[in-house]
Amino acid sequence: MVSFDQLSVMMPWLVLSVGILVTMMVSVIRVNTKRPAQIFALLTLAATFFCAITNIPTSSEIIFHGAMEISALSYLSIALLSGLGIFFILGTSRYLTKEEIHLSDYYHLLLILILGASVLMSAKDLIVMFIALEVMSLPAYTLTGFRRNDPKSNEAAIKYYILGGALGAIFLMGSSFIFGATGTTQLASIYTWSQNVQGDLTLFYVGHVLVMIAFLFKVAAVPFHFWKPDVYEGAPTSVTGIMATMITAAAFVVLARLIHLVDLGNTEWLAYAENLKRLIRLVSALSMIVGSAILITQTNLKRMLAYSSISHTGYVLLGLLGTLSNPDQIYSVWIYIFGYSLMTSGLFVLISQSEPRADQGTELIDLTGMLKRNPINTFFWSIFFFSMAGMPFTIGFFTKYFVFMSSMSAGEAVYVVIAGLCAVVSAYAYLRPVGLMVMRDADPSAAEWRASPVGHSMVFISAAFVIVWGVMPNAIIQFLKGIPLQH
Amino acid sequence: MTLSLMILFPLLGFLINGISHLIAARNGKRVSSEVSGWIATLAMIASFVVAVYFYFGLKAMPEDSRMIEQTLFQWLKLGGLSIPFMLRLDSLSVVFALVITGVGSLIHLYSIGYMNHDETPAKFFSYLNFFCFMMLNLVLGATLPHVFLGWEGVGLASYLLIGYWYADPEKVSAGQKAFIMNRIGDLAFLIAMFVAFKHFGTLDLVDLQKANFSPEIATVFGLLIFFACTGKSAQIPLFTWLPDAMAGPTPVSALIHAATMVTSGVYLLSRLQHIISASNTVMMIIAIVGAATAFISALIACAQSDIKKVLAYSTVSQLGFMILGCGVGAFDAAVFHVMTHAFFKALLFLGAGSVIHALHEEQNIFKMGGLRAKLPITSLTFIVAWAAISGFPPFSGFFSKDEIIFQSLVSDHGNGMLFATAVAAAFLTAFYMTRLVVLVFFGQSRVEAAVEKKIHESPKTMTIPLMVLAVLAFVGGWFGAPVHVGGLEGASDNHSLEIGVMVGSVVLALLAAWIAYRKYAPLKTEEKANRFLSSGMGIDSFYDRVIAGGTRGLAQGIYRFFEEFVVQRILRWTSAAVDLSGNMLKVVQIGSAQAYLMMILIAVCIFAIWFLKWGTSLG
Amino acid sequence: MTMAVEPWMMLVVAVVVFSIGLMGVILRKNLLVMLMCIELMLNGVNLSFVAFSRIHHLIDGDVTVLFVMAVAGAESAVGLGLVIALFRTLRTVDSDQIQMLRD
Amino acid sequence: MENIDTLSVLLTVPFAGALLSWVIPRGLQRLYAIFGSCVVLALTIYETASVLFATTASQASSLALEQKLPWVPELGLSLHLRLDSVSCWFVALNAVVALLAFSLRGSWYRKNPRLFTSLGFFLVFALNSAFLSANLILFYLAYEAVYVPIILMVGIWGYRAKATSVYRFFLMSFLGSVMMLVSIIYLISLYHAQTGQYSSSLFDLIQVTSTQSPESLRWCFWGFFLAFAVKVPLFPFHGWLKEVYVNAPMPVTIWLSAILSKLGVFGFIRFVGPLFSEVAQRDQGLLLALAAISVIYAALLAIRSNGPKTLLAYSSISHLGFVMVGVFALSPSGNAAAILLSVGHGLVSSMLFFLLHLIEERKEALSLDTYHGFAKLYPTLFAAFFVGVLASVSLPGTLNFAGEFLVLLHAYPASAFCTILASFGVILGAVYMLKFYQRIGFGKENPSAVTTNGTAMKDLSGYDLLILLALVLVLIYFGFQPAIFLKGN
Repeated sequence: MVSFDQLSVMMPWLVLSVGILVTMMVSVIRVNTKRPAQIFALLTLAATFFCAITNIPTSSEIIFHGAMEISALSYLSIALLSGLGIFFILGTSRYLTKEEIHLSDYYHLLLILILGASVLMSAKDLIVMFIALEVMSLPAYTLTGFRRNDPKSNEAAIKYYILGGALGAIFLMGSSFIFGATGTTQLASIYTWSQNVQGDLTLFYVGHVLVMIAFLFKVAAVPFHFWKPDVYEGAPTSVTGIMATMITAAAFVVLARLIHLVDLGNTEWLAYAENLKRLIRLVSALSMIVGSAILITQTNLKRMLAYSSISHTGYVLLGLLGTLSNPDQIYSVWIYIFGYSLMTSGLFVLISQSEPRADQGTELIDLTGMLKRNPINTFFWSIFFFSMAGMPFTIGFFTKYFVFMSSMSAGEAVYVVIAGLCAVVSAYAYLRPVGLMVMRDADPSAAEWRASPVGHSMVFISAAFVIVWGVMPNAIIQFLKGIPLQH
Repeated sequence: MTLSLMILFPLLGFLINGISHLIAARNGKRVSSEVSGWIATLAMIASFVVAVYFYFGLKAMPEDSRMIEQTLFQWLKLGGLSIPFMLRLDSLSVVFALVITGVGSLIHLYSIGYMNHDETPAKFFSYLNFFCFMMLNLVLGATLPHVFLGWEGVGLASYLLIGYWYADPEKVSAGQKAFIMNRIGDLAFLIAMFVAFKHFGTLDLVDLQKANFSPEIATVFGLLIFFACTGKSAQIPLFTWLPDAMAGPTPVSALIHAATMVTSGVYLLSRLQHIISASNTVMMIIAIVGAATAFISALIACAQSDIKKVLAYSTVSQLGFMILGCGVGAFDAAVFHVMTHAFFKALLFLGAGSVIHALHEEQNIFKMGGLRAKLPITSLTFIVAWAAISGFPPFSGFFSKDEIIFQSLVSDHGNGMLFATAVAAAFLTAFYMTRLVVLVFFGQSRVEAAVEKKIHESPKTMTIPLMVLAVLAFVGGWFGAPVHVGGLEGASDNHSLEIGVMVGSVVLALLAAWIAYRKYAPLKTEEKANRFLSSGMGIDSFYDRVIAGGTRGLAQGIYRFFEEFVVQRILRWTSAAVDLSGNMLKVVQIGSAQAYLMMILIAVCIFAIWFLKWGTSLG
Repeated sequence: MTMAVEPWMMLVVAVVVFSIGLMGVILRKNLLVMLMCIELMLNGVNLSFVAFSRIHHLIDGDVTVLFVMAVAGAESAVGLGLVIALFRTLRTVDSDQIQMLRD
Repeated sequence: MENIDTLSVLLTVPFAGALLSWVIPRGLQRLYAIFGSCVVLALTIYETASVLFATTASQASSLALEQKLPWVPELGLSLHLRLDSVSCWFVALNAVVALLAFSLRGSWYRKNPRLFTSLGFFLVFALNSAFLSANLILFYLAYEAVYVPIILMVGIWGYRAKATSVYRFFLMSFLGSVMMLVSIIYLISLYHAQTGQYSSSLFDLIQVTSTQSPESLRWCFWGFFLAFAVKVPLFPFHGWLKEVYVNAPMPVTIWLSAILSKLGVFGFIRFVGPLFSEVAQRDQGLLLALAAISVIYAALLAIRSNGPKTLLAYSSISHLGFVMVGVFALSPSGNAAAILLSVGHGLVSSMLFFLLHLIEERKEALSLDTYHGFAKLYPTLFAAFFVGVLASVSLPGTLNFAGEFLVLLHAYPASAFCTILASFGVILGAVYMLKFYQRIGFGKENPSAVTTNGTAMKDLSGYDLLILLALVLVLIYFGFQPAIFLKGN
């Protein structure tokens, strides 16, 4: 029986949902004018954001009979998502107008995506996870194909859809096996089940692995990463940014949950935990190596960032690897997700400000001679790239530091060394664009870069955060450290 | 009055002249040779006065405790090592101090006249003062590092003065050669200091005498020190720089490359005689090298046609005598010869300078002759020096050289072989010196007509030093070694033998002189010199090819086969490899969603197999 | 005499159906057929859920199936939309024709 | 303690300088930079003096000023600054070098001058924080932060092959420093395992390593080694050096050779020595051999190299080889001597590059393609130049002789062979330095130079003369009075 206090803890989600409905109606009523939808979307997100940020619960609460768990993490995540939503809408509005995808649908699809992602982050039931996953993914597929006249965009959408759909089905198959093995789909009860198990667990193992594969696919860990570069390149830049930040973040939170699905401390599971570690090690090392190796061969900014995000996935998995030994290291993962979304969002908004030549606006070459043409932008670009490379005095350093620390304290020195080597390789890739910007003089055919004042200020804000939290990360670390991984 | 004054005056002279030169040059002006020259000369004379003062001060002291010390400041102090900047004057160093300041002043005086046509006399005199400053540091320094300071300082000064006319690449490279070869010796000196500090625990010259050590260490140390000396004192194998050093102005050759710097090897050996004479190996090697050098370079001197080259090789030969003296333990005699040699060899060089000056930079002795009448003073003083170096009594050279020859026979480090070599060298000396004198001053003139008319005797500033030195070269040997500097005296009571040796050597010298006179007096044209000898036995070119060429080759080889082939290539290949791997990993990205799904499936299967086979078995 | 249908048989069928679907997605060239195959996979899943809820004598599985059907409907709707959009620009629904994005 | 704020002044002032340069008019940037670096220099001298001539007993005993502010407890990262008889010399050198580098005229004061000054002061700031830090993470942060200005400066004002050279430089250094970071993290996790909280303070971590067995720390040691060996650079890790030196603008070359290399030396003395004493002891032979080889190897390359900048670059490696010989003597006196020598090398190499820039300016003004007989045209310049050369061949009486002599003397007991091998660098050094000096200064002066002499650039300007005179006096005075550098040992 759902009681109203449970609804009251759901307040941010309710606000968001209401907002979605309103935005939809607006877009139905005033089809041909776009502004209102945008404004309503912004209002909704702002409301959600404040509703979430102002009353972050200290204790966590299971609602809907274990379907969801509302905790500081879930409030924080919805705040982060809506914040990013605002950021992207403001930052890329000029881009949307330019690309003629400044449609009402864009906005309420975005809102739905955010709703799905936020629910996903606090889902405690495999079925709820699946539904939230689809609620998040379907708008994503659609948004990817939003540049309707651009074959690339459509192709990207179809690829994303097919692979996403198939992997969704795999996830569901896995959860059905888990259901078969445990007789429940609720994470909490699976955990309690795992504390005293008997009999053959093969069915569960298979189910668990399938479930994890589905989310390893979502975070694009090698060898489940193939979709990412193509989709990133094809999708509208603003959407790419949204995928890179929101969907990745949500997927990682769920992945963390799923990896800790059972009580690995329990003697019954030690052997399984070993294999799990082996799997994560393998996947993380592969992601770092493949990601950074291909990274340096790329000439298209969006594609390059796709591979960079693959290598970053490797680092996060390194953090997760550490949590397998001592779960309290989980905050390294939170910090990484947080910092990564911060710098990536800034980068994508910057990319969206490119005024393309004929058809290719996001080639690396377009950065040539930026220092002469647009010193301010050069400054921002450099900050974000240095942060990506993990240079000190940017958030990028601390994110890397904590995942290294996490896995080092789990005794994974070798993999930390590998991570270091990959960091060097990818640092080269991030340095090259900076080099193009400062070393060469502009060739006249290079793309122009200009943005609305709002766009500029957005970039400025994220850059400021990257630096400020790079210099004094105490607040963030303290806050995220307090967030455990519930079971 | 303190010791520091002795080194202070030359330093002042150096600074004044140097700064005034720089200021003048900056404004495109020139300080006249008189002004700068007299500043420098007065500085040297003042320093000479100080030296004399302390000489009598020492004389006044009792025989065994003749030592004056002055610590100026703490220099190097770290981890058990403590090197004060201390001056120490004793019966050995005072001889050198007197020679340096005394002969030095004369040569400064001489230079005033000699350099009066030069562009930058101030620079020249500042260098000269700098040299004397460093030379005094060398002989007064109380610790090995302090001696090393002077040791390298004089090397620097000689580099600067040899390459003084640096517009001419020849002269520059001659200076460079001198500096590098000295550096080779200095390296040995450096290592010797490390050895000393490790095994003797001190670098103070007096403490070193007290230090106790094993003969092996003494051998190692002695050899290193001696190698250092071969550099500075132009002995085999490092003597080839000295003849080239004649590229410098003649006064420089007189001061640095005859009278003072080149004798510092003798100084160092007799300073460290306690350790060196403890190892017979070292003594033997020193003696042999000395004798060999004396003979070979005397031989080469017989075939030179450049007046300064003759004197240069003669210097090497005389240094050989001194080193031989050290090698047979006759340190007294060696130092004695240093002094006399300083007089007559400086005289010879200055005389040669005067001749060259008169003939407008003509140095080929076969384009001279019959100058006796035109250059009376020069020729007279030159002949005095000739007598001194050839070893005719009662000229100074006779006493010191015979002492060494005699010791090489009778001292317990000496033997017949050494004696024979030394005698032969002495014979050759008389021969080539006579040859020189005859060709320059006797016979009939072979000077070009153009120059013939303009020949004139040099100015007073140049002739006065000649005369003073002539007197010294004449009487310099009458009083024996000025002070007893230790070292063993062989069977010197065997007077009959000593007399015999003296008479024999005089007779031989006369014979050589007569032969040379008969051969060269009637000479009209240039003689066919033995190419092998006149080219310094090809040792020079040998070094150039083997050592210098070897280094260059080694450098080239390292560059080609390591720097480029390994270091740089590794870097290139690494980046290429990373790039390649990226491109190879990229090929799976073929763009078809179905293929991607297939690959995911395959990957899953591989994982599954991998875990079932190598994974920790479950449950 | 009729043979009772054991739950494990349903399970086998479920897995077979699922695999057919997966293989279809991987192998077939027509986008529309691929969409159908995804549906097939989901149906396989449904079957297995039903089977397991039968094994455990639980209702949860059957309920889940309803959710899944709903989601599948939405998903296929979106998919069709995308295919149509693609067809508008590329004039093809052959999956081999859409490989522009690569490397 | 009253010195709390005085120490952090060494960081805040350069940083303020970096920001302030954006409001200074473009034309005044050079004056501003010189003035600013003079201020930094004054502050540094004050701090150094207050360390070396400490009055209070507590400081006199330790010869150190310390200051500790919390920063990020989760990393055990605290703003732990320590100015003692080791670091003060590097900080002082940093200030002097900055003054020299800023004094040069060139394209960097014509194209984006504000950016140049700003980056320069940021570099000074980063270097100071590296030299002052007694906390490994803080050190690492500063160590990395140094790359950014260098990369940008070379990238913006560099010459021909700047791109590849700067990438190579960055990648090799970054590889090294990342390995160092991994080692640091390892140490911190050890500390965490022992005490349950995080600390990256040097002294805490020394506690940890002293309890560990050398074997377990070995790879950790090599991690640090790699970072610093690339930075110095030591023999096999020098591949990046030549290209960067040649293609960098002269101020950056000065910074690289004079002070960035010292970052490596400092790292060895301050961190590796105390943390891994036993480990280093085991491999001492190898380490000394590497140092000795880099002396000879680089000297030989310098002999064959043509082009003054290349020659000076290799000579820099060679001399740093001497420094490392002193460091790897692994004895307090060896370290002290190494510090002395690295100060000497810093001064001399920056002086030589400084002079080289002045000469090249004149060469361009005369529009000559080769150097000839410049000594005659510019007497004072070449007088200073010659003193620089003498110091560089470590003639007795110069600061470098004091350093080199003490280094070799104290390394000799550790390994006679390596020391003697290294000593051969003395000869080779003389060979290439004289060749270098003579090629530029001696020989017939170029006729065109003589004719255009009137119009061509004059001898040293008053300002340059002042700076060079100061340098010469320092080199010679401290050559006879090096005691102050060895204080505390």
